[in-house]
Amino acid sequence: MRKTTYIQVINEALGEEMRRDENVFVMGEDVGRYGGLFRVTRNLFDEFGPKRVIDTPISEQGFFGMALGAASVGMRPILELMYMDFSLVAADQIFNQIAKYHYMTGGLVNIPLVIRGQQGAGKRYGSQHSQSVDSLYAHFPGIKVVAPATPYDAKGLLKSAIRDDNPVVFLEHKMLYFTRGEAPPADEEYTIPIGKADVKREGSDLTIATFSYCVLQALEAAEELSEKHGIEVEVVDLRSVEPLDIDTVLASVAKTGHLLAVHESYANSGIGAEIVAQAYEIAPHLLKSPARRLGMAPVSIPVSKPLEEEILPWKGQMVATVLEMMG
Amino acid sequence: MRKTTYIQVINEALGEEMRRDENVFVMGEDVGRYGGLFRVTRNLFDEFGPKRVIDTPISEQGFFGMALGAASVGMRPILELMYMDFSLVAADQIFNQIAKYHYMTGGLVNIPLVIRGQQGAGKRYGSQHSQSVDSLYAHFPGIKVVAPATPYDAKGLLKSAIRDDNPVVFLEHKMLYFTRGEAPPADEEYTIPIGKADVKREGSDLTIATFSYCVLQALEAAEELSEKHGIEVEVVDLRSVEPLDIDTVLASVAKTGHLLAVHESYANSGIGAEIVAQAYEIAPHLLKSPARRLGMAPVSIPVSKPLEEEILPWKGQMVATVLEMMG
Amino acid sequence: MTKKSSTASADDTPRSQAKLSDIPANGVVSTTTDLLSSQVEIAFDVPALPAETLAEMYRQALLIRQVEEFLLKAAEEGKIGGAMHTAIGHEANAVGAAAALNPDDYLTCTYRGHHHGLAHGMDVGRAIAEVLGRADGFAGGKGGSMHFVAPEHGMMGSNGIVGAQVPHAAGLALASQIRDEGRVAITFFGDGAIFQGVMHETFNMASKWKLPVIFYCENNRYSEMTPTWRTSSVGEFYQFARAYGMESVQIDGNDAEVVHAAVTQAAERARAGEGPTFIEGITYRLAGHMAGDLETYRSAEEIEEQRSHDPVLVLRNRLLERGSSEEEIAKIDAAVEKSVAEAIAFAEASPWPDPAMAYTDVYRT
Amino acid sequence: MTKKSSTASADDTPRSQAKLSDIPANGVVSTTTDLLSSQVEIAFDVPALPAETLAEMYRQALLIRQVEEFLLKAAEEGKIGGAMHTAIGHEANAVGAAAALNPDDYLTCTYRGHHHGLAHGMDVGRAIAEVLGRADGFAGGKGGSMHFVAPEHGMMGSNGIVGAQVPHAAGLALASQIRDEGRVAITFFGDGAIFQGVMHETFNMASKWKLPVIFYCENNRYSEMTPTWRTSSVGEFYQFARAYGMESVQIDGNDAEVVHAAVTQAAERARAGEGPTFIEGITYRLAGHMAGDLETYRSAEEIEEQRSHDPVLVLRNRLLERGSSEEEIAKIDAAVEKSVAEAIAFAEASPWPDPAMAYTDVYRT
Ligand SMILES: Cc1ncc(C[n+]2csc(CCOP(=O)(O)OP(=O)(O)O)c2C)c(N)n1
Ligand SMILES: Cc1ncc(C[n+]2csc(CCOP(=O)(O)OP(=O)(O)O)c2C)c(N)n1
Ligand SMILES: [Mg+2]
Ligand SMILES: [Mg+2]
Repeated sequence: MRKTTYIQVINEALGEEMRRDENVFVMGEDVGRYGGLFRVTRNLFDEFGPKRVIDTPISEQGFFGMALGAASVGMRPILELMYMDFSLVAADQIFNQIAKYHYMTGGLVNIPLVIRGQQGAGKRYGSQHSQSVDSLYAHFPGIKVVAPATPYDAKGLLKSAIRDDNPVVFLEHKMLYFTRGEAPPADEEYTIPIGKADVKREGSDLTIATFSYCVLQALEAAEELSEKHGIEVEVVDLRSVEPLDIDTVLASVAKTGHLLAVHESYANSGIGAEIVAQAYEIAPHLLKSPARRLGMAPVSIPVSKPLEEEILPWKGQMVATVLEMMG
Repeated sequence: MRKTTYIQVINEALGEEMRRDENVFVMGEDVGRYGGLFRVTRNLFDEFGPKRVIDTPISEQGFFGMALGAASVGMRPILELMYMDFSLVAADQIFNQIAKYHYMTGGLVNIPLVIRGQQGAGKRYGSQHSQSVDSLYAHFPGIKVVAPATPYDAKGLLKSAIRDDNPVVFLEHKMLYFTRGEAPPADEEYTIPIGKADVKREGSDLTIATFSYCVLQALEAAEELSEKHGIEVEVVDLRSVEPLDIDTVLASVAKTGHLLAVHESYANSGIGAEIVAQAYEIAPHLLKSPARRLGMAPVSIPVSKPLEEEILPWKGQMVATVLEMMG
Repeated sequence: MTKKSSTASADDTPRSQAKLSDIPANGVVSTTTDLLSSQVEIAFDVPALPAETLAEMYRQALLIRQVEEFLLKAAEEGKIGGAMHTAIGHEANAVGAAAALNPDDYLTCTYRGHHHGLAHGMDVGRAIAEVLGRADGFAGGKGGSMHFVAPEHGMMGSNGIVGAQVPHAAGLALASQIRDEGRVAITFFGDGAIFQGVMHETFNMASKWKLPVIFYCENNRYSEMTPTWRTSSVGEFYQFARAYGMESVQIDGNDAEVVHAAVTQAAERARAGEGPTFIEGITYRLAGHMAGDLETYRSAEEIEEQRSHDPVLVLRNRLLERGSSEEEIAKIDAAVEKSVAEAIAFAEASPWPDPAMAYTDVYRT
Repeated sequence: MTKKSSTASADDTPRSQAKLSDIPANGVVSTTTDLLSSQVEIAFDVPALPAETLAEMYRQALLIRQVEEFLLKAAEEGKIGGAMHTAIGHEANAVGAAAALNPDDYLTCTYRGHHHGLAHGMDVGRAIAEVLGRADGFAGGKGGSMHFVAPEHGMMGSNGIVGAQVPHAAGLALASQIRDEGRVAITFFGDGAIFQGVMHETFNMASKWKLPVIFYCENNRYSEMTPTWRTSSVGEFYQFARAYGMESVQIDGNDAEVVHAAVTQAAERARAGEGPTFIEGITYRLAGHMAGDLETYRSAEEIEEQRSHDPVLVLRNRLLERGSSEEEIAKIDAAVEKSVAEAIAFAEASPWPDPAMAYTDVYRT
């Protein structure tokens, strides 16, 4: 094992998969010669050339639609969005086309592609560059939604996403790019199956089910709750929200009796509400207190530091909610 | 009072509001000379002319963006989408622009416009012409979401939507267009406030909270449950889902002790899950059985009759779920 | 400073598009004296096709016509739900193009796509079964009329969202280019689709990257119930397409032989690495926009005038001109009638799908 | 049939766009011998502006420059989060246009929009406070750098989504047309925005309906870190715009007097009911795409060459040529410096907003 960054392993996974399978190619704005606004695709152009690392114009509908076409005959496009908010520009191609193609064709066509890019708040990018789109993607059937929190998970899951025969959205997070973590050496092959949660911290008192950057915040919240309040939180990292590993969540709740689901996408009609609803559908008897969810407040994400901090469902809000639930 | 159709009162409300306020105008495909694919805008072109009833090209992003511009200086555009599924084509303008403009500008600009059109399944239009988008719109803050079930409510709420200083999506339903109901005479002025639910059937045993065409299905389910099983369902017609009148829902649950939320948009991360989550947040003690939700199964809506019928969260599914909950 | 008011959509003068009757009916491609632009160069020759090819195109066109007439009637009798758009009047665009392409070339098209599916070799019985929502439909009843698809024939899908299928074809062409396969992709769209944003995006990328794709506009002059000129700033679409540096021609889309010639040359250019071609086929739908359309927006005379350019008739007359006998044609007619009847019988005998099938095919597993 | 492979984005030849140095520096508008098209007609005359107008444009340009330099430094010191795009080098496009329009005309623009806001009369202190996220920002810190807005000056918003603001301006023009007010709307966008679908949709409707709107492309030859020619099938954008039947010109966007003349004439056409005009202002950003940009994608020589066309210098030299003295200019310089310093002091003294304000302004009540 070595210590490496989130951004580094994504770059490695892309390169390794492109070497492994010549159907894999990358499209996006500035991804080629420049190597990506966040440098995630750096060096790929030099190694794989303009046929497989394609600089597109600012035409998200168009190149997303092209990716569908190429994927329908077995290519494996990887689409970069600079900011996941721009999913809305390509929303018809994503949700009316890519997500539905397999179903509409009665299974005759499948669309193996990956949409990837960073999302999330915390860096004062404001309303149109800070949204988390996990709940949006999870609402529509047909696209898998993966959002790893650590370099180790990111690399293993991105490889699985690229090899999956279905469309997968792979959600990175602004705040994760330069975080570091352990991972096997660069060329040591491993994958992580999509749809399996991972318990990132064991605890006996309450379950926090979350994913992406909120996992790191939940771990900090858990430390504080343990130190200051003697509450031991179990942090379940969902890693993907579609498919949703509700079994692992409920196994944890069987132990703790309390459930808090957390995500950075808008709370309203979001993944957290879904987890709460499923918990009551499947295993209501496990819950010793009402299951709760935390998400982004229903406001369009302000720029100013104190305003943005106010609404983030991060450590502070998690600690306060857990204390409410346990008090 | 007179008996009239859903489609008729919408047409009347448009005409009356255009007469009342010269800032109101209509844009959409085929809405002008032809009078709309579903004839909802018939006769408006003759009365108000091409300046106020505008036939657009098939350019949803463009004319939605234009509507924002016009609304930002006090015009009140009403945009018709032939099928609400096409919201996805204009999604950036709807969710990144129209929904956020008031917030992003710190309240300096407001966008008084109405997006209207029909949605829903039940007529075998398949994956791209049958989706319900209420949960999608409700997920993003900044747009009110109205979905009336009766002609009376439709007319009163459409007028309120047009007079609202915020963007409102007004969701009609394919199956409702030719339904009939009581309404005051054509020119008798009335409005219904957005954000107030209405109890459409009283009952002591279980609360169904729903809206749009599912209200009619819930009323039928309630009759069957009453006749065959002696279960008295209270049907709360939400009428709008943003703002959501959770107080009226919970007042009903205070009486019945059981809650089932139903909608035709996809169940996953949908309005139903939201209602369940809010019920447990606000008044968990009221619930004698676990709150449940029913929505469209996570599949992309097939064309074939038996396949479509299988997945619709209509009377059959409601009856079965209520029996499960009460059994 | 002067101020003069003008009015949104008040412009009531048709400022464009070519009438079919302006296009010399045969042999000469392109284009028309229209109200804006003047005579345009003749873009290419139309070689006379071998008799068998003509006969086969006629057979296909007639078959498509009869299938569509059956489906239209079935829809009007309430046997088909949803939106059912027939291609009655559009047949030549499909059969001419299909005959000009290789079996492994790719195709995408719109909800008005039965003709393309059938011309590209889809099984007729399974196609009808799909529209009827039966278990033997090619998609088991999940897709229906708006979602024809047959990957084994390179037919990668028709689409319910105006314009959405156009980048799909460019993507198929991109796959061919990356793999260096020499396959061409063709995509069909309507005149009403021209001002969808995604068209613009796709035209640019296809032209810039010299993708082997053919953009085929079936210009029937209407976008649902609105004449396209009412919402278009552009006189002739084929001229607009040239702004992207694409080769572009306007042709008689009701003449399958002309269509064949245009698509052949576009495919040759594509395979030679010369990039996309835009083809504007002037055509006309002889039935409503969809089943149930009362057609209040156009006159009976207009439709009647267009019947003289009926693409099935054009092919039939061409066969006669080139020496086929009435008997030979009658044989084709009989064979078509028989195969359509068999296909309908197959489809109507097909069972309804098992409701449990509603839950499959969300993901490939 | 021949087959020749070509490659996506393999085309490595800049096939367009005008270099600023090709545009005669003064007095003559448009255009350039470029690699594709040949010399283009001179579209209009550029009358010499009164000395006061020139001086005022210079004052504004200098003020914008100094505000931007302060903000860039603040961002690089970590005092500003998010994306902070300065308009250093783009000033003439803003001040020339603002001077040509009426106070009640409308404007929308991109995230690179500080210059437009300031040229249209926004309070400098509140603008800086907004970028710093302070309570006295015009939007209380909710909008920040990418969302400048000032309805009282007709400045209806800058936007973080490429292309999104363009239909907004067309809608403002539509409102003016419906109300018969004679107001004009101008919208600014970059060269990278041309191939967003919404541009195409808007160009068509604006041209068809003769909306009083001006489409102003600030062509700085880069789309973030990629030269635009690499992803464009079009040689000259102003020529492409003509495909929609719009009037269109290419101008020296670094010469405020030229910009003024072009916008004046476009506004006259718009008010006269003659519809939209497309203006392509050739310009250059003298700083990075955004704060933190290391600018590895262009050479120091390229930037250096462009400094000789610095729009602030161009205006300064113009003043001197037309008889202003160094002392007069120094006075302006001093006044600008003072007012910028005051604005910065005001902004930096402004408190942080109350966190509770995060929850307001979702709906107007
Ligand atoms: C994005 C979108 N907007 C609107 C529609 C509704 N609609 C279906 S067909 C059609 C007209 C299309 O006209 P054209 O492209 O000329 O094709 P034609 O039907 O004439 O073959 C419209 C507006 C749609 N399916 N998709
Ligand atoms: C829809 C969308 N896609 C991508 C981006 C990211 N992005 C921001 S600016 C930019 C380049 C725009 O270039 P141009 O239009 O030339 O304007 P300039 O920045 O040069 O002024 C890109 C790709 C965005 N903001 N919106
Ligand atoms: Mg048409
Ligand atoms: Mg640029």
